[in-house]
Amino acid sequence: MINKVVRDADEAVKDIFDNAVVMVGGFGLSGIPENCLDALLRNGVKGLTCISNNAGVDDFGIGRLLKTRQVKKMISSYVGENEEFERQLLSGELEVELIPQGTLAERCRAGGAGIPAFYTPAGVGTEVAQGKEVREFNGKLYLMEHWLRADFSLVKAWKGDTTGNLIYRGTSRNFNPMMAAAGRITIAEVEELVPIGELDPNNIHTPGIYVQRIFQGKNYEKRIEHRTVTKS
Amino acid sequence: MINKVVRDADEAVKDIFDNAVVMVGGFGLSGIPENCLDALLRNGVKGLTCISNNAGVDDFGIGRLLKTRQVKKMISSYVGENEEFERQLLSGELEVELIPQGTLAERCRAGGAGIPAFYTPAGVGTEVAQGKEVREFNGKLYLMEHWLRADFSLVKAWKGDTTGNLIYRGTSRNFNPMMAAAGRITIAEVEELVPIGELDPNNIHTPGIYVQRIFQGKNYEKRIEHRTVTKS
Amino acid sequence: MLDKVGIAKRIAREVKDGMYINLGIGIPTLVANYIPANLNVVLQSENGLLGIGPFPTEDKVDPDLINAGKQTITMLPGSALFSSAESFAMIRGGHIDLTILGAMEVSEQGDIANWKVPGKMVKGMGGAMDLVASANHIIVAMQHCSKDGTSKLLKECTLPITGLRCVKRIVTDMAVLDVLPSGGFKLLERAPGVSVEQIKNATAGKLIIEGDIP
Amino acid sequence: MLDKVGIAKRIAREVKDGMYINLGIGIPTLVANYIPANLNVVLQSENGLLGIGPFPTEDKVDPDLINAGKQTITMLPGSALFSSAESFAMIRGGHIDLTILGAMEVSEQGDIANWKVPGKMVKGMGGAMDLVASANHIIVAMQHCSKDGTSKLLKECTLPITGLRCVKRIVTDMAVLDVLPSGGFKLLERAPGVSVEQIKNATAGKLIIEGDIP
Repeated sequence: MINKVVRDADEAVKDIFDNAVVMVGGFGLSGIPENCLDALLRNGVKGLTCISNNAGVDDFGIGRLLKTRQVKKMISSYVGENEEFERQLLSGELEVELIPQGTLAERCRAGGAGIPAFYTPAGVGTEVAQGKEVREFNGKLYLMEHWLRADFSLVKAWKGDTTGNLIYRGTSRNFNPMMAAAGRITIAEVEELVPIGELDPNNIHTPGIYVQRIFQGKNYEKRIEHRTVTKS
Repeated sequence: MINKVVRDADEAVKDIFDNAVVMVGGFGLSGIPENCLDALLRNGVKGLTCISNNAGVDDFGIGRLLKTRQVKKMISSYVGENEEFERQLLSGELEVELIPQGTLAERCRAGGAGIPAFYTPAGVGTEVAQGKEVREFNGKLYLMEHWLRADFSLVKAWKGDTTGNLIYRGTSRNFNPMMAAAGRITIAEVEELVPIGELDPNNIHTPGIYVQRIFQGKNYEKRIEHRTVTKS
Repeated sequence: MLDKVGIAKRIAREVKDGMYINLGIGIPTLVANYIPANLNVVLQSENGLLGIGPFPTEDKVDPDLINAGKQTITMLPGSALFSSAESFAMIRGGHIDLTILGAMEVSEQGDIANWKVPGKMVKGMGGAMDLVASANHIIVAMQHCSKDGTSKLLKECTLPITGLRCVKRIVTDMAVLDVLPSGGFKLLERAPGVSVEQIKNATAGKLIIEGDIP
Repeated sequence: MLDKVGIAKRIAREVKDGMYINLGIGIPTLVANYIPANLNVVLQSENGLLGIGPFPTEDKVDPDLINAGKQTITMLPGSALFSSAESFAMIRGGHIDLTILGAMEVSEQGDIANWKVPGKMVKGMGGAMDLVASANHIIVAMQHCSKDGTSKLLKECTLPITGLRCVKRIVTDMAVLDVLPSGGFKLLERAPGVSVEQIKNATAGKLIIEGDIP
């Protein structure tokens, strides 16, 4: 019987190859696949194209893979908060493609949903529109945008079951569901891996059909980028 | 303070006007807005264009609105199980536009999501493709399809709160979430209307932003089209 | 000659461990009964469920739980529920490993016609056009000939098309055949008691026979 | 002249009961503090939340609950969580009633530039291009002039554009202005202690003044 459960992150990512296109879930440092990113650091795969809304910070998230020069290209909507990133970008070591956040989310969704292209108003009249088809619908201009798909998608969920069904928590959901669907091989790391039948089918965010490998992660740091509090 | 809660179906649908475009949630007889459909029978509005995956049966669901000649046009994927429908169609009294089910679902989703058009492989080379742009992406042919939007969307959920957040149950979810988002005015009827704060934000299927009116329905019949059982 | 159950049983042998499968109405639905118990497969219902279980016992009938044929069903452990848009995202996105459906006609190019008969009331294509346009692997379950003896495996479909060049394999009451990428029906197996000659006579499209046919 | 809080307070007066609002980073975020308590409005965080509450107390800080500025937040009763695709479906679909964001430049046609300065490190547009291309009503919160005294209300933007013809209203430290559909900044209000003459001098684009300006 087919088994999606793998031992740990190292086993999960071991066949990610040099120059692979990898989607990485998360917004800022929230909902990022910490264990898988660490495992990529250990296995040393190179030349990655990372599709991820952000690029982490200098010493956490994708930022660490930038330090080790494992990333060739970033496809993101916002890449601040990262000095090494800035250095590599300015020196030309790193290729960067910036995409409006909603277009990025929808292009990933389209990849998973088998929609090769769609029209969005975001970016009309800006440099994002360069080289793209502009088309009018109902008197408004739109850009044609293509799907994004990945060789591997790395996603992080709160709970998962052994068939790959996933439930996210809070705003850590963000890009994870669309990326889970857009990866040829999707690897899900979860805080809690439960036996089949323990999750309510009505509350599943990512159906297991999109997940090829799953494991229970460990030592989640869940770093906070800006700790803002109210005096109680 | 703005209040989305209305007394009942009659109040909810009272401004649906003649010749309005109305989306109606449900698949077969499951998840259909029974109370709102009854209220439309009572208020006698005419000339409706109904966007709904199916057309009900002769004496339940949209089928009853066909009997009273309140529907001018049906936009659906499958309209069997309905003799009156067949009669009106063959006599030319009723206009029918048949759309592949996935295309129908995605066109509604696109309407809510502000995507005026997208490409799908469904229907290439068939009569569905007539008059549509055919385009090749990655060596495969696709049709361009446009969004669908409605003057009113009638959806049915299991639970809802006073801000319009909705949770569906089982396979009665079907077309309801996309239609909720694609209606200019979306009317949600729910089996149980709960105070704000009682639904888990992590399990909401339709965020309240898509719902303009909500009420607790009554006397749900939830008719079953094909009762199939296993001898225990 | 195979009866409907025989066709379903034969198709069940095509099922592999771990597959996500969409079964059409009719013979395809029967296939579920013959999938070996040691295989872990998941059945999709296009109205929003992965993990279709058997029909419910009378006391478990739930109007909020139906399949694409509007029959009452149950969910197996590990099921997931979702909207119709998500369901067809799965289908269109190529996440379904195997689609089994019926047909009125199949052409030697793999075109399929199964939704409309001119002159008859048109009920709609439902999800069929999405399924055939998107599936990785399509097996058609059907009778080799219609009731009046006309072949349903044709050079060109005569009925309105549901999808072009999509059928990969056909299991009929008489034979198992592959549609070759270059066109033509390649005979793979004969049903018990059916001769190659009978299959030849019942196949209007180009039939390719290489070597002995088991 | 208004300070940042003054600008935020003035914009808060534009908020109407029942609105769903997206607030950008900076002054726009401050607006939340001044929305009258009797109004029932819902704030959207584009990373997947409707119903942003105040910053948490120290013991309630949750790394799984942040806003688009990556700050820790809370949820109010009636909140809903969703994916980034759903979030931008809401934005693109025109479901957000009011978008408030900062700008580096606005043109008299309503073009906005707020994401990129040539020669400086480009961090990305985030959700800004989606927001400005889709919003029903956009209010820009900004200083009337940059630190060197150059007007930020121009005939044409000089910086790379974020979106065309989208800004409806501008609230600056000096004035409240509407961008007219036919082009031009129509002066609506002066900030306390600011003369029409001063606003004229600080506005490089076409300024339209009709009657007495309060």
